[in-house]
Amino acid sequence: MTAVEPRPQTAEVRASKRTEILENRPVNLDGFVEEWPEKGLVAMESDFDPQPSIRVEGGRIVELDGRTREQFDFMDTFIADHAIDVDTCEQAMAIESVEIARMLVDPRTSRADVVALGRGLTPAKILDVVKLMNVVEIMMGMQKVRSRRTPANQAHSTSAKDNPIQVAADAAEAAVRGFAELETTLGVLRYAPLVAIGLQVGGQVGRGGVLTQCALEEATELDLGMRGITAYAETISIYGTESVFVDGDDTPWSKAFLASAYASRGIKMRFTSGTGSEVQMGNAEGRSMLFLEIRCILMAKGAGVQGLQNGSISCIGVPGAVPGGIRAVAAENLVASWMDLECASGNDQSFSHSAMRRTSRLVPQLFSGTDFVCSGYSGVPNKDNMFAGSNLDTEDYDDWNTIQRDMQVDGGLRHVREDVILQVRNKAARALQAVFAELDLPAITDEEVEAATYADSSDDYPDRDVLADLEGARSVMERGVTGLDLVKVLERSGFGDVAENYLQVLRQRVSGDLLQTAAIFTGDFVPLAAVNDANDYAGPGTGYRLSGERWEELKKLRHVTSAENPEEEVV
Amino acid sequence: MTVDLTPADYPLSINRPELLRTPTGKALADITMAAVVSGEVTAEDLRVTPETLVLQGRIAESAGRRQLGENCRRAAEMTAIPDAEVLAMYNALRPNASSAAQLEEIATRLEGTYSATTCAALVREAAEVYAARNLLADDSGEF
Amino acid sequence: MRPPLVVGVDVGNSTTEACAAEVDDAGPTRLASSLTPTTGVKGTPANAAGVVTAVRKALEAAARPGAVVDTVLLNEATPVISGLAMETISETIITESTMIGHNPETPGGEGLGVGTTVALAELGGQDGPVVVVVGAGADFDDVAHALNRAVEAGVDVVAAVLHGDDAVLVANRLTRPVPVVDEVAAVDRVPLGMLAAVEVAPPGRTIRTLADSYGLASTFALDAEQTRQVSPVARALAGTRSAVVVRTPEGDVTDRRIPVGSLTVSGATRSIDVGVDEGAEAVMAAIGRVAPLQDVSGEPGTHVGGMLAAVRDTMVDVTGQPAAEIRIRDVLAVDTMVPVTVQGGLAGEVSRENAVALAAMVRTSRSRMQAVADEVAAALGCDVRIGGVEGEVAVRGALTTPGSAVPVAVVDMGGGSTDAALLDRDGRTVAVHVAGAGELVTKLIDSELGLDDREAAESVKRHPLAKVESFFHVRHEDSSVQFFDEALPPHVFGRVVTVTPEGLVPVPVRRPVEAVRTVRREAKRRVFVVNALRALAQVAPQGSLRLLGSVVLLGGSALDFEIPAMVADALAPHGVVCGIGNVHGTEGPRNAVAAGLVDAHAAALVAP
Amino acid sequence: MTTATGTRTLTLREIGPAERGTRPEEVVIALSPAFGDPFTKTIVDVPHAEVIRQLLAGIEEQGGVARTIKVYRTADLAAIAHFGAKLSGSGIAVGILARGTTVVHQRDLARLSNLELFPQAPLLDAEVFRMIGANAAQYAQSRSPRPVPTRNDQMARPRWQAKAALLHLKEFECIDHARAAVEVEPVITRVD
Repeated sequence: MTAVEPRPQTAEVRASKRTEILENRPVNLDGFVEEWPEKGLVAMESDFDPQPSIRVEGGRIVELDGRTREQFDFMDTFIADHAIDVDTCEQAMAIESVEIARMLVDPRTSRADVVALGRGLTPAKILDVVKLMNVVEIMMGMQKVRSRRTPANQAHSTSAKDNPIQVAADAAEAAVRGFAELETTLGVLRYAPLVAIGLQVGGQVGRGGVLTQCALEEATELDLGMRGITAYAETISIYGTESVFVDGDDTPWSKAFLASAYASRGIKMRFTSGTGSEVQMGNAEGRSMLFLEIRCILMAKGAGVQGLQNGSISCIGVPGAVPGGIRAVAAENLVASWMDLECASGNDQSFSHSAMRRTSRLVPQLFSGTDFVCSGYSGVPNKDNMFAGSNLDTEDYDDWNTIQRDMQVDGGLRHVREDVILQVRNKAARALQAVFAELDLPAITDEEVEAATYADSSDDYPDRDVLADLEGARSVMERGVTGLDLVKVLERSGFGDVAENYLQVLRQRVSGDLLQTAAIFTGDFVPLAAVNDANDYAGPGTGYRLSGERWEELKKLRHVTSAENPEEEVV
Repeated sequence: MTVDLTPADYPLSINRPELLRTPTGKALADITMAAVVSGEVTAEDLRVTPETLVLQGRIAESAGRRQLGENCRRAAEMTAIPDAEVLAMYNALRPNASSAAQLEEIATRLEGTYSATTCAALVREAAEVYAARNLLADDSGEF
Repeated sequence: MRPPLVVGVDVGNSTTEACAAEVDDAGPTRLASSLTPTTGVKGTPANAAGVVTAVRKALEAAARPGAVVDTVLLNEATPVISGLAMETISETIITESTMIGHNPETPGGEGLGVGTTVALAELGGQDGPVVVVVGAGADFDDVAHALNRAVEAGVDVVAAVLHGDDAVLVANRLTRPVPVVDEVAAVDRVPLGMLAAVEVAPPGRTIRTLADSYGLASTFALDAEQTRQVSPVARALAGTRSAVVVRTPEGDVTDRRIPVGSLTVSGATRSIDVGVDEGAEAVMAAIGRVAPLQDVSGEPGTHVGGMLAAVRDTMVDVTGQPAAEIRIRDVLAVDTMVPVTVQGGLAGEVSRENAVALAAMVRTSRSRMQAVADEVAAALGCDVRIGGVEGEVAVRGALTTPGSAVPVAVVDMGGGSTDAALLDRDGRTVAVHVAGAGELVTKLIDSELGLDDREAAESVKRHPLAKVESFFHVRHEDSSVQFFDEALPPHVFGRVVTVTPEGLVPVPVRRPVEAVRTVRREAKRRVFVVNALRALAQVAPQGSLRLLGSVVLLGGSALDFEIPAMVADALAPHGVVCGIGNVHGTEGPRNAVAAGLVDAHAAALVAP
Repeated sequence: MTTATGTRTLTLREIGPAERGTRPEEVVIALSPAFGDPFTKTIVDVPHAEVIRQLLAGIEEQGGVARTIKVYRTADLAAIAHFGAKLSGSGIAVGILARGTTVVHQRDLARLSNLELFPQAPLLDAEVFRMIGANAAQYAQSRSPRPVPTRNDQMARPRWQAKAALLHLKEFECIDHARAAVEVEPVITRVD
């Protein structure tokens, strides 16, 4: 019994041939359900969401969205005390929702103005505003309020066999294709140190300055970060109701403390949340998915974390199944950006059997641009994706590049010639081979390097001696191997350029520059954040425009007939 | 030392490197491959200092990001706390994990041992909310 | 000015060891040692990278990183390549669906039922006893219901054979209990209308009637000739808890030897052909008869031929030497048993078949250490010298073990080969390499336990066993019980595990700890103990172990938790003192060759 | 594997309060509030009667004994199963939600841990329930079963995630804080 099995035909009644064809379309393998607003199984338009309200007494918010302070649950308390600007909230709340919605869309209202106004709004008010916006207006808003001017993208680089060589080679390819961040996770958690090293080394081969992450439980994730083996963290989940938050064994205060802990070690970090998680866990407390997600966004803002990964994430099947659900998902990205947070905007989980639906789900983020359009895009075939599959994978690279070219939008990727890809994959594998040799880790054979150069999936690699690898992984942790050790090892084994790239990333710890909102590294190691690259969209002809060298780069595809000599293709 | 910082000072690594020091007092420019190879630069150097975190906090505030600024201040206070203790404190802040007295003990230690007053305030605030929301440590019932 | 810095380096099959020392007239002052994986096949230019790493690490350990090295001393590493193969030499074949002797975990009912086979759908109206045959897809409630109805209607149902895993369920629901055998995968090939017998023994017991030739004879009313013919059936069923035997006109079970090819073992004066299917003992005896062995070849076109050809090909690739010049210098054959699916069986029956495992070892006349030396010299910018023969140097290193004295023999048990050397009172040394070591042990454990998982086998080889009896305690293989304060991880609950530094690792077997332990120790005994004795006998004066004096164990296997004791126990009756090396009193069984090279170098400086 | 030919219905006849068992080899099957009543089948339409019948058959086939309880105060699978494990004479319980999600638990484990978890209800059919029952019985007898092979389907999310949430909500509606857990006798009746 699998989801790819066609639905059982309800027999007897004769169906037309057309119905048969339609019945067999992939979209009919997706699940759809009716709304149930009383229980929160509704995207964003529910009679059971509260009405906006605010009251300030003695410099303190004493009423929020219809509840008085003694009725507050801990989300209300945290949001009232940390997220909302007490001085401006009454004034902001007094503005008509439709007026605010128009300000979000209207290019003549500056980003700074709508962001400032947003600081004084309650969750219900924010919901009231975005409910007035259709999907195109949401995209208009997103184009203006996303925090970084230059859009970017993130990739998953994982292996069904936790093979560090595969992770390194795919990380190198992903980096050279343009991803600014690379994320990995494990099947066997004890493999983490080796896979995280593979990701970092491969990433720095592909393009210097790529930031890497390894999703694990808090202690190990923080440990790898503190050693400088990874560069940022993202899988710090928050939820929109108190009961689900507690089920997840956290509170806004514990997460706020954790946010400061990461910053204290100079490590970039963002939270993760998304529509549907609360209703999925059965405790939506009768609120719509988007209302609860707005509470998460304000909680994140209140905690002072620089950014948020949202866009339903692992619960995408829930908003995806209800009417208007994907509009709500676009709206949650908008609100995260409007609240002045870095937004890593989802598109990161298997979403639909239908290629058309997969694409349309992506359009709002790709066309308006976000800080990370996908969080992430599977830089490995989906069967190797240890985050349970993404909305896009390696098979979609050429489609993605073509859509960028068709629509003249920048989704952060580019077409790269085969020889370049083979070269970086091979170099990544060789660099990791050298690192393993120097660190006395189980050897990487030349056969594995060769496999990594030409492979697609984990099936294409020789099997590793898992026991020996795990033993090696343990010794990496026990010996206290740090990022700096890896830099030294790369330097002396003939990968000086990779070592230099890696050192540049570690050097940024000292400056703390990557702690600012939406910070990434350019290829020249210039930190690019919503401070020095603040979004300045103010209508047609302004903001980020795909032009010049970058546009020339995106005009290239695998097969483009040369105008000069139509018998040849452009290389 | 008070420095007035604006978004124009960002990135500090490029625009104001003279303000940055490693925990052992080296300048950013001292972190070179040669220094790494010779062992002059150690892992200890590749950490952020409380002073730098305060500077980044000021930049965040100058860009209108009050809460990010506060987070940087809490982080500056936390640089002094060893890794294991940071994790232990985080675990203690989980729901139903600590009694009011235990949380107060943490707050006192933050204040006393680490001069982390902002962090202490966050823990005290949590203790108050946990008490009101019945999230202090106790035994959960049967079904 | 500091005295010259010298680094001795030993390139081994799996590890490269280095020993850094300052050498002056007063002799060597050892500074530090290091260990790193060997790069490439031993004795080939690819070793250079590992040598350089080992030197660098030794200097780092000596707190003199980047110091100028005067001389690197390399051992004359003879490339020893080993190959492994295992061939099943017996098989059980069932023709015309006579027998199902498999061991479903949970048969139903008890006793013996003899009757004519009838399909479930045809049940009803039969005279005489019937054995009901139930195909795939039948539900246990439905089957029991149908059998009960048939019995009510007067049919004499005496047994049932099922496709699904439902025997207990069906048996529990019968108004008149009969033996039921289940999980017969090819139940549709059970011939109908034939006389059949079904036997199920009580839990913990094995069948008596069908596993006995005369029992079969009385069941099926066979004459003496027929009884002789069915004796393989009885043999095949011995030890099972349940069985079905159907008597068909042409049915037969045979038990035959598989021709897997023969080996031609050649000594200096003569060659002998020996069939591998004759077993390990015959092979080893043949090798003994032609000693000293000069080459071995396999019969072309056979399994054995293929295996030896593969070993030779690898050597050709590595050394660039023509295939004709490569000689197989030793073979170790070991008898083993492997679980094999019975051909023609109806229920995926498995029988434990005889097999022979072979380890072969190749040496070349041509070492390429000079190429390694040249590369190392270029990389480090220093003088590189190729020193004495491994065995000799190893003995010198071993002699630094406190308490050891000449004459002394060393045994180094590695992954592919077992090496021995002897230093006698006259200062002469003799060294040998014999085929078979750690890899073969892993292979034996893997196949005998039916793991089909090299990593699991490796873990069984390297670590002691235990049974996880609850979330809070385990019983180790020595019967000691260990308690834990925190609950053990769920995936080890109730399992046989290996106790590794990483924690407890489940072993995918359903056998008790004792059985797994026996397999492990037997495998080690048949390879390490046998080879230690075999190799020592070759270096011992007049081939007599008694004249050896003391034996020092070196190398990674000397660090194993039980091998040293097993070897020592085996040597004790010969009056030999055997212990684990402790090179220079600090290095344990490691670094003997590297340290020995330095010592030899220093001695040479003083001597002239 | 056998498949039932007829249609069967499940009635859970209440015997009395759920109490701690004493038989050292017993397996407790702990059912969620909506199991059997008001719901009658899993997310992929496996009848609850068949789920119970196969679990019991798996236990019986391995020579085990089973006791069934129904929990009303929580619809949290880990809590249901862990509660069942504490009442089980052997310490082993199988917890199951109306939509089919199943876990094998042991009383000494932390609530959120487990022996075997089958989180993807859409992939559980009669055959898997039989194997789960058989394994639970073996754990109860201190034997070492091979874990039931877990199935995985990345595309289960788009097809089933929302329906699972809906069924979960419906199950939550059936929580009755006033009602203590009871021991039940599963009565399976063939209706054709």
